[in-house]
Amino acid sequence: MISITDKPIDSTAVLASVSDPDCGANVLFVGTTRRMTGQRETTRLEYECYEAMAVSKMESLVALAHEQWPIAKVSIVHRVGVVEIETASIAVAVSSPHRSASFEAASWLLERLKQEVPVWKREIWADGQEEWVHPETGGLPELPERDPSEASP
Amino acid sequence: MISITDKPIDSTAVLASVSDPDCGANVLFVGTTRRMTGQRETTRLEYECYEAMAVSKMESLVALAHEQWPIAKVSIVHRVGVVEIETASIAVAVSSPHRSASFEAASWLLERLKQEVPVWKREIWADGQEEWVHPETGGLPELPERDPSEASP
Amino acid sequence: MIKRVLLFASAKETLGQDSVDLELAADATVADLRKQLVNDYPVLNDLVARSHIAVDQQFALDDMSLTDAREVALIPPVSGG
Amino acid sequence: MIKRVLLFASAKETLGQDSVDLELAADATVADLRKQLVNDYPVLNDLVARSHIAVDQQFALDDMSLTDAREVALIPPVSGG
Repeated sequence: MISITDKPIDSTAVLASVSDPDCGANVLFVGTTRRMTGQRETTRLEYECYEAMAVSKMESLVALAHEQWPIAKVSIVHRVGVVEIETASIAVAVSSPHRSASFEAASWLLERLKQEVPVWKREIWADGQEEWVHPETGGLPELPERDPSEASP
Repeated sequence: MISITDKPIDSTAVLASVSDPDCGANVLFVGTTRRMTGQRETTRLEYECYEAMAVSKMESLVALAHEQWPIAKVSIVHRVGVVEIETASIAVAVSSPHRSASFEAASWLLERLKQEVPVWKREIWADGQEEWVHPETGGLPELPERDPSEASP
Repeated sequence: MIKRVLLFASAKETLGQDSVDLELAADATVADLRKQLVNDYPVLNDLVARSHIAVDQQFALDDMSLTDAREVALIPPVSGG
Repeated sequence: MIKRVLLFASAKETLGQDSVDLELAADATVADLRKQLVNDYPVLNDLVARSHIAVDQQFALDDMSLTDAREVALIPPVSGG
């Protein structure tokens, strides 16, 4: 299950979607809107994405994860639109026969997803400011295609 | 939430129990009964525990995790009794402001839990054999108390 | 040729539109598109320098030709998750 | 003194009971308890060698005195999770 949704994420369904009789390990990551960043308070986030490319990129990352770890099933659901505090913006689930593969693959997927899947968040601060978040990268980041670890899936 | 139960584990409730407005990262691990171990098929598992000590040990591990990572809430639920294939025997949930702490703490908790929390499984194989699982340790394992990383919580 | 460039996030907000059409030479590359985009919309100068260009939903190198490109997008630094 | 030792998993199954009472000297240690347990129940010999002894729900070193121990348990290698 790889999808973008503007509805609340059903993380129970995301976890259930990777269930497999030959897997003993199921890891679910749920990313939620955090209230405080240092001393600054967030009111809500608003996400937007380039849906076709986001889905395609997530599929590529899942294929790369399968090449690197003996995992069985992977699901990724990203929400768009308004995401209130303590509410899920993303759920990633991975199942595998043994637990280290699930933990490592889930952690890696989040890392890569945050670097190269075209999704953006707009931060609405409690102090009234609003801004699109475009992390500083020290100039143009290296293209993922130049990364030798990204073989064609 | 730290508990031993003989009822099905409600992993949704375990995840919800660590929810926190100041945490953006929620990691849930669910361990389920795996059908195949190599070419051998498992019919079901049966778990037993030394409940008072198991709970006490889990509380100690959670305290140690809090010392090592900036995590907010931790829940651990272990089931005892018969656990069928694809059914949860354990759920561990960790929340933290940022995701690396949750992933690392959850993975570490599972590792330590499997080494020193007094819970045992009996494997009922499809070929009719049944056995308590007491992993070979090459003699008496080092006592956890001798491990300098285990300070008093 | 005319190439439509899809805009997202702050680029979309800044221009108040979700795409722009650029007039490019028939053999234009990604680098030419970047130059034309900044030329036509100077307000995007800093953001374009920090952004990727995606061609048909893949990140594209600057020397890639756009002749056969069906869908082009400006991808500012992402912040999903 | 009489000390009750709680049994679990294969130890409980092998003896068909969930505890055994051992007669020990008043100053007996965990090591003495191990010896007495194997002496009284030779079938547990191999398992005891691979097991921990828990005293009041904490793993105990062999030289620990059992005089004040309230609850003693044989902890075979665990397999939870």
